[in-house]
Amino acid sequence: MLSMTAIAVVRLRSLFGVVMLFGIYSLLSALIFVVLDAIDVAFTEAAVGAGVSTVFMLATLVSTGREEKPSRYSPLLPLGVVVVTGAALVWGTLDMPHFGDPGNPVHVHVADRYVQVSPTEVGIPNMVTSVLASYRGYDTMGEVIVIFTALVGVLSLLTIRGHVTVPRHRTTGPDSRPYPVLQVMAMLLIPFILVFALYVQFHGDFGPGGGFQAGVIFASAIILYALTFGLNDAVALVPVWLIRVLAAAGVLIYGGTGVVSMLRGANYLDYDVLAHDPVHGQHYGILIIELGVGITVATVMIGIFFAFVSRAEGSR
Amino acid sequence: MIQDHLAALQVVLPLLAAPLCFLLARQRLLAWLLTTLVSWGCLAISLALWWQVRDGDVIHYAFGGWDAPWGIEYVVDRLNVLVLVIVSGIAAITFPAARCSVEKEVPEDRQGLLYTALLLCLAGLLGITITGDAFNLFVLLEISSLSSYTLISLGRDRRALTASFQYLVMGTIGATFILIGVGILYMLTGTLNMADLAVRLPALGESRAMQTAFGFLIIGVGLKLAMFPLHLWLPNAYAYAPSIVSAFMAATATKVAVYVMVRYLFTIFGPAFSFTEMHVQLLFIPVGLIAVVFTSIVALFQHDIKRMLAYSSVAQIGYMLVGIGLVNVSGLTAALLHVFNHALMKGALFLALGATCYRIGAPLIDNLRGLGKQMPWTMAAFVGGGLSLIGVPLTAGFISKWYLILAAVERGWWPVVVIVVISSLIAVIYIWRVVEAAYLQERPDDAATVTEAPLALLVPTWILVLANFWFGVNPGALTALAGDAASVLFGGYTW
Amino acid sequence: MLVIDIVSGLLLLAGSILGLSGAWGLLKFPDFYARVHAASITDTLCAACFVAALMLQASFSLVAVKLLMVLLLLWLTSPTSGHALVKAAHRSGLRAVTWTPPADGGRS
Amino acid sequence: MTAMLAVATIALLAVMLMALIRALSGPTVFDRILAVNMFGTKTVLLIAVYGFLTGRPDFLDLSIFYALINFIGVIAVLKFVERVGENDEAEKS
Amino acid sequence: MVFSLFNYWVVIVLMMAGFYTVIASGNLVKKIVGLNIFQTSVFIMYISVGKVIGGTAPIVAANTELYSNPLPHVLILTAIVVGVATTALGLSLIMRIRQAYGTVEESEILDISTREDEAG
Repeated sequence: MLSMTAIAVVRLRSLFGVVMLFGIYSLLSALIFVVLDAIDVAFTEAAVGAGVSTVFMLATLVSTGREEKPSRYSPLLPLGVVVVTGAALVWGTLDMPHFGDPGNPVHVHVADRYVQVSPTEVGIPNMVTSVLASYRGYDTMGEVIVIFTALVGVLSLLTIRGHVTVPRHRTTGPDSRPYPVLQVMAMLLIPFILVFALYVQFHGDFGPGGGFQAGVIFASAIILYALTFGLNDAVALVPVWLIRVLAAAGVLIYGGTGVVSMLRGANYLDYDVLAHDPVHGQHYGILIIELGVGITVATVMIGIFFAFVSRAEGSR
Repeated sequence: MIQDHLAALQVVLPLLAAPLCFLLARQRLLAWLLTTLVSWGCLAISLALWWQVRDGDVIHYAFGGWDAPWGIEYVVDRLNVLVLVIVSGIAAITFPAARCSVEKEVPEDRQGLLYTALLLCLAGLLGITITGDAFNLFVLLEISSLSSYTLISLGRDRRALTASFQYLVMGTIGATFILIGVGILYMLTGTLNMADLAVRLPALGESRAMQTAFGFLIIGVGLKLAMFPLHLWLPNAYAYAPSIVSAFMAATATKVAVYVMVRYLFTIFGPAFSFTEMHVQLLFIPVGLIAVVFTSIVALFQHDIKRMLAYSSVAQIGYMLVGIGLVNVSGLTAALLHVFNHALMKGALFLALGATCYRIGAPLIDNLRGLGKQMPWTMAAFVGGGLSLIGVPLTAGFISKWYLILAAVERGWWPVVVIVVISSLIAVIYIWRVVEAAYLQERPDDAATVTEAPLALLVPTWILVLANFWFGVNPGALTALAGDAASVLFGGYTW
Repeated sequence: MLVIDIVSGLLLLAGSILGLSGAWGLLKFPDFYARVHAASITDTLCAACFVAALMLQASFSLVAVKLLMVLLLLWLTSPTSGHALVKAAHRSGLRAVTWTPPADGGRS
Repeated sequence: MTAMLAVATIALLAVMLMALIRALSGPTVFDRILAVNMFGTKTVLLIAVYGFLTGRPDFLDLSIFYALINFIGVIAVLKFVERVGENDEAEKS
Repeated sequence: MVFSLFNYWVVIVLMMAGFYTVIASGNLVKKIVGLNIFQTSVFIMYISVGKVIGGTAPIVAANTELYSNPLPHVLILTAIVVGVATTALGLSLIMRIRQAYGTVEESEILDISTREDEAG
């Protein structure tokens, strides 16, 4: 099914169709992640691929138009490049470790420590979280910075306009009212989504979830609000200055944790020294940095969405 | 206490300064001041690191207190400290000059964001250089790439947008190729730490999967360093970016990619695998030579001097590839020296050009006519940088070309020598076009009279030009460092 | 225990049949409005059957509560999006094949 | 019991496949949205069933989240489809 | 033997579909979609490497001994975030390009900029 979708994406010219199929594609790959035991990844892929990316792409389509024009170049050269690359990969796979064999080098070398020792060493049951936030905490800091960089980039390209006066092309009449049913539903759902975001944020140590997923869920609540009540109301709810301050604050919380551990005489991002005994220290450290991640991700996503919609509204 | 944390601070300092700068974005002066101070701080740190590793020590810094291979570590040795110094040095010289030129070229409300992106780009480049973890490298690579897409798109011309987009697509393909390569290596060994990889890969023996990974990594890094047929993004990106961004990126970004290439070839895969089994030199020598000749000729026909210099950058990367492909110590020494020296000369040339743009706008060759009299210092700086680019004796450019020729002679590959000399002659021609326009032609009557560029731009330019001459006259310390690093790399050395 | 298993098995079966019939309708019905009909009506009951079956399996625990939330969410969102979808389609001027527009036209 | 769960999984997969065919063939944008919506709800159920099938039903957070994303996605598509329709009209007039 | 490498081949087909879209499509938005598919396929490759047959999700639970490898999951979480950052930046560039050129077709933009280059 996945390949079918992918190939259809290649063939389809209606860009709306392409984007929607991309949403399906993403959901499908998230399903595959579930089957392959990667619950956290499935969570994120669904949030990012089927959720945020698709919404961003749609917002782009609003201002760019929906049909693709046929290319006038011959598809043979790219096809050749692709076939060669694919053939190289297939050739290479013949030597690769077999799928799912517990004796593969991947499972016996580094990962064994994560699986066997981390629940006692770091003290939390979700191994993904402990690797993410502690063993490879610096990578995650890099990830937060990447997201932050994206905000910097998007803001330098597009401006968020708080109060757009929308020229009305629509004919007035009973049909042109916004969807009242939707607004009621949104008001019901948004508090629930926010609570759910908090649950995912703080439950990440024990179950799937964590700062990133919670941030996206939080942002999706605001996006839903903006979709049903209009951009102006949403910007009034979450003003632009707040987005800027919080996005930077999240990064600083993460980085600051590292500086604190440095000041306490340990290496950067070593949480052992944050409390009296290492396991507690790890726990505090992970909670704090997950909070930083959550704040930055939520505000960045909201900021990018606002910027996109401002542009889309302004383009008419 | 602080000296133990220098390796981490080298990257964390600009990384954390970026959000601060983002908060200060509305106060342009403060944002610029912060950026400048941080770049000086980075230079100080990298010099201190040089001091610490000067005798061949290797510094390991484990993040989070988790030892490699479980955690992420930073490693500093004599090879990457060279790149650290040049990157932070160029930053420390170009960032102070930024204010002047940025005020003129970028809208006011975007300037704070530009400084933030500059800091992020610096942090990313330093991080790529210093990290000892293959996946961490990917993350930092993306930080620097995303910020450079932003920086390029801030150019005045609308073509900056398309250039940036083209770079984004090609850069992301490159990064994904690197990701595939790292994934296969991980699959085969179970580790992401470079030192650990270097130990475990040879134990695998002949493996097709490893060869595939090698291919993907070479192509991925090749895209980033604008290896010849994959260079298409570079000329437009450098030509339409704001001047100061061109100066910083032309001097640093591709150099860091060259370093990554060297690191993969020599430290991770080992010279035995790279050159004896995969024969990567059979790729590098022809590609490098074609790049040198072909792009030099293309550079001849450019009206826009920024584009001309950008094409010349691709040619210079060709020299570095040839140096690596010669597979001997002096060839590698030449390549490393050229990494350093080319950063100096391209930095100087692009800054001089930035100063010119400050007064005359677009740097088209026709606009330069008669400028030699009106902007004598700027034009003299340009000529100084140009001499170094050509490789005239007593300049830094001469030293690296000299070593390259020596290495080729050592191998007995005379055609390589001939091509290097020919392409230097082509460089003479394209630099001469500028000199001719600036000094020998009269200023057109309808052109506005311009005055010398402001000191804030001239001083950094001249620092770089003088550095070119200084390293041309006293190459001793540098060649010793590069030579040591090269012979250590060939000695089957692992971290 | 056995009774619960049988009941939940039957519910799963019923859910599957409902889901399949809905999908069949989605594929075979002639126009958009008929397809909406097929899809959204089966959706709610199908979801209810599945979740009820699983709740019987889960007995009383956090899992059951979560299942209940899934069900509530689906019940809330699925009809809403169906409604919004039809409204948007109607507004954009999409017409059913079995329906002729009134003389004054839909949009004026 | 496991057998029943497996049957349910297969049935859900079949439904998803059919929805996918509808999404691919169109013909109107709204048909696609409808199919995507159905696809999403069935994914939610599938994850729940799969959790029981593998004996780790504590991952229902994921299905809750999918249901949310699905809803927001459909709303977003609808909103933007309308906008584009208006833009097209505006360009024509 | 053949079946145990099946996962890689599915991934390769996806990867190539995405890659082809990126380099062959003339529409900038579609290029970004292609990039996303390309990246997602790589993610699937990583995750399939981490799977242990008979293992379960790497969250400690009673009466389970065998867990899948958590490290690829962590890497891919990071990579997904990087991917969405790139997508957002690319899309905002597209919006600006559309504003500046009035089109998002690569060939048309190329025509316009060639004319500009010739004009100097």
